[in-house]
Amino acid sequence: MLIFEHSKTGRNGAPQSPKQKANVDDIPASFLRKDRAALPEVSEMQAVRHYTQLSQKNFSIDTHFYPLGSCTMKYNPRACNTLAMLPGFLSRHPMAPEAQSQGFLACMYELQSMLSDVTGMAAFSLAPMAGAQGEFAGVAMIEAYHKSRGDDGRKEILVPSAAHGTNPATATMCGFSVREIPTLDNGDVDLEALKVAVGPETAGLMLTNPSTLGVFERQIETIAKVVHEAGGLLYYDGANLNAILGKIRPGDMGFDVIHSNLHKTFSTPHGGGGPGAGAVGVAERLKPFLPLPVVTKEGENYRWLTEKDLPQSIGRLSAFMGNAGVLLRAYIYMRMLGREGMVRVAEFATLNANYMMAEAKRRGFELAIPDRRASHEFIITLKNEARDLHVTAMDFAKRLLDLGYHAPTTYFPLLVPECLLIEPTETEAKEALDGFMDAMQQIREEAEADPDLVKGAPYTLPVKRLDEVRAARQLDLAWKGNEVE
Amino acid sequence: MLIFEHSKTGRNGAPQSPKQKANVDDIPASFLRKDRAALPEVSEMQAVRHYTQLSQKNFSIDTHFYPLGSCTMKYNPRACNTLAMLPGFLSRHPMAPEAQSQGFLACMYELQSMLSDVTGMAAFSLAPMAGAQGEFAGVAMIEAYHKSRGDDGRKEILVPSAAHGTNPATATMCGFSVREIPTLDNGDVDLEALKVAVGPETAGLMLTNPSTLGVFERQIETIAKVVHEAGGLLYYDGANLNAILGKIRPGDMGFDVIHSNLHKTFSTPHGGGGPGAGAVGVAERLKPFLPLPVVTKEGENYRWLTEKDLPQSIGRLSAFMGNAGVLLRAYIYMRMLGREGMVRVAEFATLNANYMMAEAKRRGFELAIPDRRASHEFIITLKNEARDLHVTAMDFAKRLLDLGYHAPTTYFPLLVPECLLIEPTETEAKEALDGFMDAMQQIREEAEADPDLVKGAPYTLPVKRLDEVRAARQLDLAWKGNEVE
Amino acid sequence: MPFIPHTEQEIAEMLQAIGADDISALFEEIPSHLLANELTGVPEGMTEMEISRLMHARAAQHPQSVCFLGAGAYEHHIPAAVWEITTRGEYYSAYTPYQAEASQGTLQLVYEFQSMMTALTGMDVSNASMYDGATALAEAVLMAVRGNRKSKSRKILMPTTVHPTYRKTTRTIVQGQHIELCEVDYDPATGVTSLEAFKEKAGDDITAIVIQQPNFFGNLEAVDEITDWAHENNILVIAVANPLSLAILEAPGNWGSAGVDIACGDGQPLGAPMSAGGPYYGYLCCTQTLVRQMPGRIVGRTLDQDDKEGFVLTLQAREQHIRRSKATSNICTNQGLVVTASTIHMSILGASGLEKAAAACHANTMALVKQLSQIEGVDCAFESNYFHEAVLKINKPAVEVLVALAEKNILGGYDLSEAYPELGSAILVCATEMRTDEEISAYANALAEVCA
Amino acid sequence: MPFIPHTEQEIAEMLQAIGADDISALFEEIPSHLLANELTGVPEGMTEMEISRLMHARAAQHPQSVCFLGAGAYEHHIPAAVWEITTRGEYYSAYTPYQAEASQGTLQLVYEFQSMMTALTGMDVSNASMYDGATALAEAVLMAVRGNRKSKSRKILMPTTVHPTYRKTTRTIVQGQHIELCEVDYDPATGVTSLEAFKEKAGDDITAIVIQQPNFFGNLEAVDEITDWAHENNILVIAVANPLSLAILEAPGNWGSAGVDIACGDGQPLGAPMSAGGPYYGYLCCTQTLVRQMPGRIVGRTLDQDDKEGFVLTLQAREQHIRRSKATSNICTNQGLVVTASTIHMSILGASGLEKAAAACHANTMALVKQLSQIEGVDCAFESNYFHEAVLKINKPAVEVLVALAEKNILGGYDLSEAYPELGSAILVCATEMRTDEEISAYANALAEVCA
Ligand SMILES: Cc1ncc(COP(=O)(O)O)c(C=O)c1O
Ligand SMILES: Cc1ncc(COP(=O)(O)O)c(C=O)c1O
Repeated sequence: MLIFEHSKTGRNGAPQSPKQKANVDDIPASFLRKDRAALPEVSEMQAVRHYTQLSQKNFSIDTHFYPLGSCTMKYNPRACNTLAMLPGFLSRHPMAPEAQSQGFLACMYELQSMLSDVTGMAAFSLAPMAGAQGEFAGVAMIEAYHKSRGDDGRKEILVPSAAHGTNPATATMCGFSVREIPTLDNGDVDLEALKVAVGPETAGLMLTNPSTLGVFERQIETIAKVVHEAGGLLYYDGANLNAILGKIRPGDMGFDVIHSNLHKTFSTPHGGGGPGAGAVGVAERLKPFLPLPVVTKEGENYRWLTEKDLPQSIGRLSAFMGNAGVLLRAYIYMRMLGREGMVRVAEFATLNANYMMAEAKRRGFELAIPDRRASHEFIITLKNEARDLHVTAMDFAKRLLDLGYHAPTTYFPLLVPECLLIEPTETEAKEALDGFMDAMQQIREEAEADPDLVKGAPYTLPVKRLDEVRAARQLDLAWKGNEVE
Repeated sequence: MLIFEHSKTGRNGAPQSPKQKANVDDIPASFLRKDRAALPEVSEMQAVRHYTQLSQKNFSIDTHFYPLGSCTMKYNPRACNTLAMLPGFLSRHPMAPEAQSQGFLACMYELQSMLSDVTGMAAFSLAPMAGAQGEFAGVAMIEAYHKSRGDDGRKEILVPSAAHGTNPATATMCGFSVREIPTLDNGDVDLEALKVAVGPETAGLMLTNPSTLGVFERQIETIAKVVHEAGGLLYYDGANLNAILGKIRPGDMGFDVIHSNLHKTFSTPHGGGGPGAGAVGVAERLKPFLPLPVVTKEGENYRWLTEKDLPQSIGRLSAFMGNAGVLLRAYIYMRMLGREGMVRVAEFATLNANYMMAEAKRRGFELAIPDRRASHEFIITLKNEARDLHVTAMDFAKRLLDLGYHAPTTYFPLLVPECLLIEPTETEAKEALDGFMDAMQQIREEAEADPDLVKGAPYTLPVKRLDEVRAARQLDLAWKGNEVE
Repeated sequence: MPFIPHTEQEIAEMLQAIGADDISALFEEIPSHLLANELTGVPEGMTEMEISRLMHARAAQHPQSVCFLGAGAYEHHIPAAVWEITTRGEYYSAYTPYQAEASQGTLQLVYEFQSMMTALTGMDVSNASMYDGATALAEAVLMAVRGNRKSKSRKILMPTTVHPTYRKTTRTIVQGQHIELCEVDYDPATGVTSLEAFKEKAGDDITAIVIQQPNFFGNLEAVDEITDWAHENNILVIAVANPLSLAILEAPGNWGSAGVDIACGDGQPLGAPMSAGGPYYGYLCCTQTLVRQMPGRIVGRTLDQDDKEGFVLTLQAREQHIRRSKATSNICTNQGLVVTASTIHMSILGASGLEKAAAACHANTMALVKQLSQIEGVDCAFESNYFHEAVLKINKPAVEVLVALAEKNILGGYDLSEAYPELGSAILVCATEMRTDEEISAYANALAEVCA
Repeated sequence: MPFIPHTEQEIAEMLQAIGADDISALFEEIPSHLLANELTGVPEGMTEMEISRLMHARAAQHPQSVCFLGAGAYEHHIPAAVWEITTRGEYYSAYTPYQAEASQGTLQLVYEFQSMMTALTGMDVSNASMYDGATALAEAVLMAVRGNRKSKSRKILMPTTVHPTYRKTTRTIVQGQHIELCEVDYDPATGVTSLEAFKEKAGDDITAIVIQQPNFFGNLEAVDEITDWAHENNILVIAVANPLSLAILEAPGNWGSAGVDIACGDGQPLGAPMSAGGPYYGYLCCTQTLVRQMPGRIVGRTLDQDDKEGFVLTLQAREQHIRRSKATSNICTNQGLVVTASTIHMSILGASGLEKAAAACHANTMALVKQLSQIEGVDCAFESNYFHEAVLKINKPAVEVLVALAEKNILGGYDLSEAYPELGSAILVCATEMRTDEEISAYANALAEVCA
């Protein structure tokens, strides 16, 4: 039942607005709304009940193991939320004077420093509001860099075929054309193809390492050399630092620019779709181009850097300063982990992934890349099951839901047929990993005995399998009984 | 699965305690614990996940219509919780100096005044921590009053047969013997029987009005006269003021002492069993006996009254001052309602109850007291259904759960066979009331067509009907796998 | 209308179904001369924005002092997760779990709570909570009187080292039932109650004795020998214990050779903020023998129709709603939500976390006592082992000293002069794990100034 | 270990299953000379108690000023219920709803959000959110360029009365795609953009125009005539609107005779606290015609195998994870949780509640403007109709005035001198429904002092 269907004309959450409507007669009628907007008219309790009940229809980290590859669904410590929502932070106007914002600015400054340290970059801007915007900022800086040197012919961004969709989309948005570089079966970039591709058109290469295939790119130094020698820059898609935190630093690998999804590695919640934060870090030569604002420290005081300080900046990415509340959560999390905790994240995220991979193998599942170490994630391909039993990766995914596990990422990376990309994260206990593998095994047995059982899943959720084709063909994007009676 | 079953030796919520264990070697070993207590050893996430999942197994006001008679399950405004939990209140030590507690004391003082006003009593103490403790305080004051006058022979408390169990239990706890007064079929007290019962032994009469049968006691003035003339005092069990708020005041009816369950009428949450607050109010002559502490105002300052101020007080009822946080919630709620809101509570609670009663009648259910106005609640008796279809009130109750409604109070008051005591409260919308009555009708139809269906309910909850007899016979009150491996 | 969802049209429809002309007709059974006038003591209603402003202002009237005050309520760290989960609507806005099948969340949680409390106290059973530590002690006394069939005296020995308001509350609650509470003095040198003192007061029939460990002064009583002596004399033993101390100190279930009969105390240190005095909760545990004397709710594990495990309220025949005037107590509503918080708190900290927290409290208090007692005019009151709280004698009137400290935003401790005039000017101090070295030094500096 | 549940024994078992000697063996594919040294820029870890102390201290560094500052972020009342429900784990800690059947909570909520935004804006469709108002405008410009098939110029008219950082952000984001953003000046007397000014800049092929209503100064633009003129010239119209204002002001879908093509703005006034600048969210609505140009997530209603209603992400072929370099945008993560809050906020207030809140803001700002403009040296900058925000000229440098007010804990407004030097010393002020008469008078008194 939609909230609109609880609506009755004249109902409202009375204590939540001024008792009387103030006079707005000074505004000419031509500017005024003619009909009241058809928002729901419900009591506060009805809203509370409706949205409490709705929430229970979600899987989430707080309720389920959620091994969604590339998404780093780890525990979101509750303290991060509580402390980021202290009234002193919530009630701060974004343009409050710096003198009255030192507490907040201190957190932001230290966050920049910690990010620089864990990534090995020279400087960070916290402006980008998600990974994709971080990529945008990074690629825009690459463009600005080349332009600033009068190096105008670089029109192409190289992207490995395994890359996340945001990489090519970002390159296009920045006005580049995109050239894909193939990936080898062992997960490494096809170096020969790369060598052929680079040239005077090359603005840069966007790379994820460990790649979206869940393996560490071993030739990274050679790749860096090839790109740099061609005059291009190296972009690190740091959506997932979980497997390298404190182990190896993108700056040391030769990357010029990196974004980091704080809502993954640094455990700010995903919120059912966001908000995130895609802080962007750069090597020395790209510092002048950082997006604004950036926090600096002068003596004991913190202040924003503006256009005056960074005239070559690619500019602003938001009305104010990005997702401050998300940044605070990341800051708190990083301070709780501390330097020793950082390394542990990488170690145990990697341990969990490799353990699950070993278990998958032992239980007879086919691995996409069988002979390598997993990083924070690994891939099972169900192409045999699809071929022999006509049960697809998506069927496995849906059946997992019935068994109380959120499904891994399905059909990504696109290179691997019938794949499940599995990322357990360091915060899950061995029991959860074993339980998941038991469930996978059970599903395969079900698929052998009764494939329709698996193909019909899920059965135990609020709805059965939904018709996505219908959704796209018979578009129903807003409630049209919009006339509240 | 119990939290203990997620436990593994060595696991913990590390950031939640000091990093190192401090030295306690100064304490001789004989005082020290030999074995670590077998508490669960889980990660913070495991605890969060476990208790989040568990919570979803509850019905509650925030998720369901909960017409539990005598319990006043109304909406608990979220602001009451948020504001009562402001750090300035939470971090206040109960024995912080008065000079540093004026904000809190001001709230308590005003709460006392508002309660005095809505009940028509001369003064209030907020000390009692629930209704039953309020009753205790009231009856103890009655005893102290008689004693103070040298009137020592009053050993008996009168209680109508319809009374809530806490009334007789309280009288016993205070050292009185209990005599029951019968109730007439129309819900009124049997006045003739009362007249026979009163005498020099009578310490007082405990009365709920509207009674637990959901009707207003029309002879209240005569009753008061009878009891007072016999030298007894009149106690008002004000667990539920919802139907009389701003309409009629116990003080005006002649009551000498009253407790009010702030966790019912004043909407502090029930919390799955508490905490509550059972503030106790008195007429002038009982003021010297009020339990401590009480807040008073002197000039612009608030302070606690102590034994020195009230040497005849019945004393303390708790280590500090009662359930401060609950009292704050009630205070906030009352201020939001305001004087005009008080009356509305009574009006709409009564409207909802009478509407449901009319609907019940229309749909052919038998009412316990068919020809009276309902107050905030009313009673259906299913004795015909029990006799003809062998489907009991409890069967109806369990089946209601399947249909998404919390069951009304069953088998109370004890006078009415196969009864459901239904209290909708003012915060429920007509749709909820209609939906509930539809469900009742559906169940009766099911009972006619297939009684076993109803007798086997519930089917859709985390467990089927539980064996209470087994629970009492094979006592299992604590997890005995207590040895964490 | 605040919190009322009715539209005009619905009101009309409902009145019509009832057959009433207007809402006031629903109140026609009330004699009209009794109908109330407009309320005068209740102000006009406020919007949430307005009340929010008011409550923020009220809360801001309380200075954020550094707390060295314990005496039964302690400032401990509580993980943020605890109250975020506790205040979920499904816990917060549910009733007592009468309909078991629709309340498995609360019921299982309480069963887990009972299990944790028995683990911590070393007792066989726990109930689902009493109002607070003081009322738990009162009920423990009543239980003991019902439970000790060998004793006729209804006489209880109560050391004065038991928390003063616990003693007062117990007196208030048991006074109607002809129970004699007989106070036992402590040794002025050690601040603990000697076995001799108990023996002196004993006479020939004592129903039960109470021992608080650590006692109100923070001192450690000789619980083993006292327990054994009591049992040898058919006296039941009631322990009062800060449950956090039980992460380090011996569990009452192991005192002496047989353990105590009843253990109780206040659960506040296990996840309840100080919040001006409550809500906290009382825990109450006992031996299997006494289970039917227990007051209050008890949750049991049982099976459903499909033999699946589930949880119900059990032994309800003890309770007021069934047994009425013969019930073990009048308690009905208890402190469920705080128990919820406490259960989550204990789960997250675990025994090792509680142990670390308790040890830190003790170490901080030791550090505090060491620094303060070096001040000229400040001395330890007692020669004994203590845990996490201690008594200091001061050369100036305690009340003045505490006021002077309060002006420096230090809550310096509990003034003992009213409850224990024999101590002269003395205060009870406590430094929990929340106190830093800087705060402890700041207190020492402030006190040195005040005492100079 | 913080947030890591592994016991020693489990680690050993897991390594054995993997066939690795120790954890470091898992990193053996990393060239050893690349392995990082110990981090130096990250301090040691803190317990929750320690970080809590730190964050409380940091938050306390911000004085609680009275806020008359708006300029795109506003202090409004938010019901307590909104964030208590929003931060429930099931919303807070879920991912983007890729597995629809396990995400019906979030999906239905977003569908309801889309419905509410279309109701408020009068548009056909809404997406599930952009990062903020500024980026929503940038994406609207990109949409318009893709969507206006009749125009080849990629030229956009952008009045300078559009929020300055919205304009900057748009420039940053669209600059790579050869789009010309052409600024249109406002009338210095009225502070609004005349139709003439648009016409002057128009030339013969314009792809789209932007209009902000109320504009950055709070003034009301002649949206009807501008919209109609644009449509007559095959120009798409992009509206930027404060969504709270739409409770009172005409919906963009009804501007002129056909309504605008795209409406966007920042959702902050609908339930997001100011929180130092974010997270807020951008809303983005358009006509049915443009739906396939929409960036970002869109939720649609559909049926399951049993023909039961349910919700899914739809039209995914527009998005980066499917269409990659040909996607409508690179956006992936959006501002879901703030949308959750906003949906609950709108449900609780309803249209009438939003209307009252908006009217109160306007009335308060009028009262403020009236009082301030009576001060010697303070004058209204423009002769025009405004809504809820207004510009004042001051006889002293704005920056000094604002600093002086800040010292009295008053955030006096937004200094316009940098973005609009032509205005001289001028500030933009706003008094929301949160401001009381006393606060407004206190501001007037303070300003009178400062300007004296
Ligand atoms: C590898 C990779 N790159 C980029 C992104 C984009 O990040 P965001 O969703 O925060 O825009 C993601 C997240 O989905 C990702 O997994
Ligand atoms: C009529 C009546 N009296 C007394 C009580 C006892 O109140 P409490 O549960 O707060 O002790 C109740 C509550 O159940 C009640 O309904």
